[in-house]
Amino acid sequence: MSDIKITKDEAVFYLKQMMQIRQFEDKIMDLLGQNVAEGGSHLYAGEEAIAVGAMAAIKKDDLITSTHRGHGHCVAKGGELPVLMAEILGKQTGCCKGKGGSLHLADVSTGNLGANGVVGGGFGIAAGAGLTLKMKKTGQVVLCFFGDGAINQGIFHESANMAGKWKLPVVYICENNMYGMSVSVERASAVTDLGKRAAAYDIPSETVDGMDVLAVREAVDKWVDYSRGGKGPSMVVCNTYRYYGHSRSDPRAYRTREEEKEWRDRDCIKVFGRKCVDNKILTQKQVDGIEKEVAGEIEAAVKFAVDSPYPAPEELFEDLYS
Amino acid sequence: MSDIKITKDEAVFYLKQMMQIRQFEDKIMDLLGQNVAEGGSHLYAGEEAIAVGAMAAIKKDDLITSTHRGHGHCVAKGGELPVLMAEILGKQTGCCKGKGGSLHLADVSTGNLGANGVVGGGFGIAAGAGLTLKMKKTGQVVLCFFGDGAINQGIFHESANMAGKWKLPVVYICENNMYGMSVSVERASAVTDLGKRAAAYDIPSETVDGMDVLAVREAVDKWVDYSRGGKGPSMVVCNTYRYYGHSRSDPRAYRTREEEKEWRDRDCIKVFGRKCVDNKILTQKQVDGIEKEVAGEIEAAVKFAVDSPYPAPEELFEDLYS
Amino acid sequence: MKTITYWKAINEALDEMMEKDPSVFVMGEDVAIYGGAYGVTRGLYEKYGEERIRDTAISEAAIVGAGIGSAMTGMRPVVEIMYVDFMGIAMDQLNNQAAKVRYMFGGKTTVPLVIRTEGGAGRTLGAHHSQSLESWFIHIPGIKVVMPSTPYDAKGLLKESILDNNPVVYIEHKMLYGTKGEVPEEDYTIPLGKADVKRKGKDITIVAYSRSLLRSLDAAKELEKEGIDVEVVDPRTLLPLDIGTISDSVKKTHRVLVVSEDCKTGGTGAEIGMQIMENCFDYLDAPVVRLAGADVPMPKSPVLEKLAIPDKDDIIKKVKEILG
Amino acid sequence: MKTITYWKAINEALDEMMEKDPSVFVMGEDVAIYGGAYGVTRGLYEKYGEERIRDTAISEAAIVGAGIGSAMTGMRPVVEIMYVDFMGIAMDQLNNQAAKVRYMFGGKTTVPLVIRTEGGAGRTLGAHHSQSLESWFIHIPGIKVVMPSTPYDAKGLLKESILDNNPVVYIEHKMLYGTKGEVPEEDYTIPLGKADVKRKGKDITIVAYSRSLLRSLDAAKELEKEGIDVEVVDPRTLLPLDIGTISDSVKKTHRVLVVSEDCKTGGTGAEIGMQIMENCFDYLDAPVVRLAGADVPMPKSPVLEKLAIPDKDDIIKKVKEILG
Ligand SMILES: Cc1ncc(C[n+]2csc(CCOP(=O)(O)OP(=O)(O)O)c2C)c(N)n1
Ligand SMILES: Cc1ncc(C[n+]2csc(CCOP(=O)(O)OP(=O)(O)O)c2C)c(N)n1
Ligand SMILES: [Mg+2]
Ligand SMILES: [Mg+2]
Repeated sequence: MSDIKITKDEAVFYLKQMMQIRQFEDKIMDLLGQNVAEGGSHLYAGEEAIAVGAMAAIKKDDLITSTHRGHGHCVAKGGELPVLMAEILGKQTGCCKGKGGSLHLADVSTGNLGANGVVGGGFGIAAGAGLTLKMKKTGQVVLCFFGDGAINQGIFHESANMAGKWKLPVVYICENNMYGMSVSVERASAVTDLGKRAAAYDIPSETVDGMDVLAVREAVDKWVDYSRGGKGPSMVVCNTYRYYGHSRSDPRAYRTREEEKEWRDRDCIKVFGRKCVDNKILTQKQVDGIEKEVAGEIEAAVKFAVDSPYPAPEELFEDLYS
Repeated sequence: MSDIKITKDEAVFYLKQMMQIRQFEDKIMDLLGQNVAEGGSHLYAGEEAIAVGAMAAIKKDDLITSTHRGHGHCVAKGGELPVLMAEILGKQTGCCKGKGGSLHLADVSTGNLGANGVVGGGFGIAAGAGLTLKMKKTGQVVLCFFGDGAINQGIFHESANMAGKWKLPVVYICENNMYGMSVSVERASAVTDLGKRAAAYDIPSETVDGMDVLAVREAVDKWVDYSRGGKGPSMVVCNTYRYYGHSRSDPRAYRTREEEKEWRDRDCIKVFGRKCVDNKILTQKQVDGIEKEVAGEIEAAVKFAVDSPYPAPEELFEDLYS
Repeated sequence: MKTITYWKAINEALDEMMEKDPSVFVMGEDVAIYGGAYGVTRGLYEKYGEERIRDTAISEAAIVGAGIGSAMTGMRPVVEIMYVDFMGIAMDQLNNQAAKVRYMFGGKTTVPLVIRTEGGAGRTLGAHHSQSLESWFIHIPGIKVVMPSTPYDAKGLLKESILDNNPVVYIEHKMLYGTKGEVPEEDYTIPLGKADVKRKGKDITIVAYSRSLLRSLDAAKELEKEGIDVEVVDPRTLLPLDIGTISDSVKKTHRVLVVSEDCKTGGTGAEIGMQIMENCFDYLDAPVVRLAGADVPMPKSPVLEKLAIPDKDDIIKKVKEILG
Repeated sequence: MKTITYWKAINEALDEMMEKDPSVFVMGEDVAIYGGAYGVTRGLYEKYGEERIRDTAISEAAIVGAGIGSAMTGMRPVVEIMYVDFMGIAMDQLNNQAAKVRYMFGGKTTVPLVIRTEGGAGRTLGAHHSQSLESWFIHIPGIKVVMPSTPYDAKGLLKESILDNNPVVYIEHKMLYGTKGEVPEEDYTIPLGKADVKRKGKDITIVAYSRSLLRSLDAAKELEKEGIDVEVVDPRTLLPLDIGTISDSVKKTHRVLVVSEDCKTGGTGAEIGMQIMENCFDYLDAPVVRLAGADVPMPKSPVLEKLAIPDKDDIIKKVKEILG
């Protein structure tokens, strides 16, 4: 049994958020199957510990940039389940008024500068946000989430160099789920230790178990401190796994069922829940209770979303210019 | 006195090529002043040892990609002075029929895949050429020339990763003249040791004195061997200096006259000539003789260029599609 | 003749060309085991192996850049950019390198490169996965731009694109992959730069390509019932544009509607419309009308997405308006 | 009124806006000590220091990308892309991020970003330093596109661009920096999206912007001697386009020539011409004619470069052709 030292409130908060994300994603998978949700969705299931652990390490007014796999970031950054779910369905009540959808799910009012349908699309924005924070000396930081695949985009290089040179308060959170769609890190990248990429810009980095919410929280906390303190950007590589295929029809021929099972055995929610019980922070009953509570929240979110109206025709031309 | 061990033929060849480039560039500066040449020109004067040393290390059928500062590469790769000069003046007899000019000076028939008006424009092409050589197993290599400024372009990152992952026979030659236009390496780059950038793609690198033609030749020779042998890309960083300003009107406010003098004192032609004499490979008279011979060649090249006709109007629409 | 899908037609074109010519190879994201995001390269990895069906990192600029370099040195790469929406990342490679190297270097090099990509709306994927950016490309001299609407055209034009010694941007439509059509059993190609009159008619000409072509044919069918006889011309290649065939049609019908899915302002409808005016002004009984996408990023919401692109009903309505 | 150069007018606009608003800052390659490749930011580094006049690495995508991020979070960046030719490198940032984030996120963010860049031919710099790519930009809903032709417009429009809460691509012309014109001593701005009738006339309308505007005015002066009275309209802002002012002119003159320097196919002349047809078809006594750049990469050779873009004589000739 491994010891963990957190309060009950923390335990409940992390567990609940991870469960919210997991059930949100599982539900979307259902809704896609039922054709209630349309279009694609890149689901975060399996990676919950990263969003939850990382957000636990920052303040409410800190900023993030998210990705195409951004539902988890939205929830952990304080988005509300009903408006997020409504957005997924393209409804008027969604956080983007139905214009964003799954690929662009982000409630900017929560300090989320955007999910991005473009892999690597957040790098430039994160550097620019960091520049604002630095120039205005606000003491905030930006967490820049991105995947192992995204690191191969040119804009990573340009932005990391800019952040490194100008010592911008950006903490890069690499969600290394071992694949960019079907292509493994080994096949996509000349180096598999992605921290080596950061070194090219004098950016310190650390690799952590991305299935462990507390390990993520601890590492991000440390590097947020560093970057908030003016020492420049930093990077945390979180090793993780996405449970679902890239799309609903993906037969996942590029990975084995054994590999999938190994990772699922280390499931972030299951393991963290067990630890909480083992350490007597929560009872199994409490854990189960949270799960049930979340199920209710998700049902309510779906109901809200389904019952919400679609945008009115005239909204097509709204929100373009300010 | 430092010992050098080369044949007389080699000495003459290197000295002559460096002098050809130097005088070519000095002449263009004159022609720009006299408005005989129009438009801008990024002159290679000061950096001759790199092109000459690097080309000495490869075979005739090896390939290169060049830059916006590419005149030296053209000469060293076997371009003919008259057609190069004619191209600078936009004449029909130029190696690009007057369509390229200084910024795009390249005779593709010499294995030069192109100068590039876009800083970093050669990276992708070099990777692709390397891919051909690897797929066709030709045993050739590509030298990819680029500047300290160009390394900050996203396409460097993408291409280097591709070359690193696929073990393409590309030798990256970084001409580190300490500035990209007015911005020093210190101010542009989060790391000043540019070899660190290569490490991010598992590409070995070496830094050499780019004012020393034999040092460049030796290092490039070693890494060409490595890359030709199938071990993948490599990088040679050549420290050097550009003598002229970025443009004719550039007051060079970003660097000191002392710094300029220090580098000019280490002039690649002067120092190499002296070494050849000291080592009794050439006499001073022979050195002077080569210089004079080159002066004649340059005069002849200018005469050829000036006397050549401009392209005919109908050529505007030629050479676009194949 | 056999009946196959649009994706299969493209797949066959790749397969046949790769079989014939060892210098043809495919490179892009998830083209190998995965078979491409829309499954177009399915089976090719198994047949040709990883040397010739190359999965790359997520590096669109380098994918196109390396395509150019390999094309300049003797290969015939077919690179895939998963969504045309990402072409912005490779725009400098396309515009400044692929399109210009031949001309800049006095005709001393060639770039037999095909960039296969896929665009268009219809899957409610939102602003980053639904664009139609062909009008950027037709403004780049030195390249060719192909947008097939049927399996027959898709196959014949792709083979010709691979045979062409110039860079070709070949744009598929995500909503067409499952559509079916007749394709000859035997080897054939279709020349680039030749429009195809997909339906003969005498009252009005519709110029449309890609998915809009199918919608225009549907509209024509309905209009026929009301006694309106529509001619439908599919340019197939947008650059070079076969304005001759289009003009011949307009000179006969005297009225024309240009339909496309791209954002209207600065879109292909402007160029096609302008060329029609330049060539047929005295034959026009009404102004050239264009029906195109709304000038907004594509919204996710299914209801807004539907509004944002012209469909059959919009086409029918416009035709009636033009005919007064 | 004072008489200053085009570059100085731009410089003053930056200076005044930076003085007024601490959130305005400049970022780009060689904008600080060097003062910009064409000297436009001269003196600002000395006055505002390196925090607000930021030299960057050669990283066009990150320059625009960081501009977007800083604009979304409360700054008003003016980023410089040295040549519009390099905008391809930042095209994804412009198209997918700058232009779309506001709409995609339901209006919850704004991007008060100005991208200053410079284009056009005339210095025999060849294909990578002579382009006019504005027609790519007018096809991007969510941004505005400004191309001033005079010092007065340059200053007033840049100030307005900086005040605007949307991304603005502001394109200078390299051959105009040294041209002079009157500029008010006092504070002023010019609204975006308003065309300016630069010369009144009744026989024909020329629509032209940037350097072509000056050439059109020169042509008009010469044509006047031959009794041809030309009206010259400068859209100044290409997106949104003030088609109202243009139409008013065309409805009066019944004939129109659109002049621009960009490659003809898919160029701005197509969009402007098409909008004229859509708005004035019944008033047109002749087809809209466009005079634009040749559809080739810009050749280096001075003789070919001159041929590739429309000059005064070409304009005069075309006007006479149209007037028959
Ligand atoms: C610029 C761009 N290229 C390709 C894609 C298609 N695509 C969507 S997700 C994805 C994989 C991304 O991999 P990674 O960054 O590791 O994130 P993950 O999906 O594994 O979370 C790809 C290639 C895209 N959306 N954007
Ligand atoms: C993409 C691009 N950005 C900017 C420029 C303008 N420019 C021309 S040369 C130069 C500096 C290049 O620096 P470096 O790579 O170090 O080469 P050097 O000129 O020092 O040889 C710049 C910024 C350009 N030509 N292309
Ligand atoms: Mg991944
Ligand atoms: Mg340099």
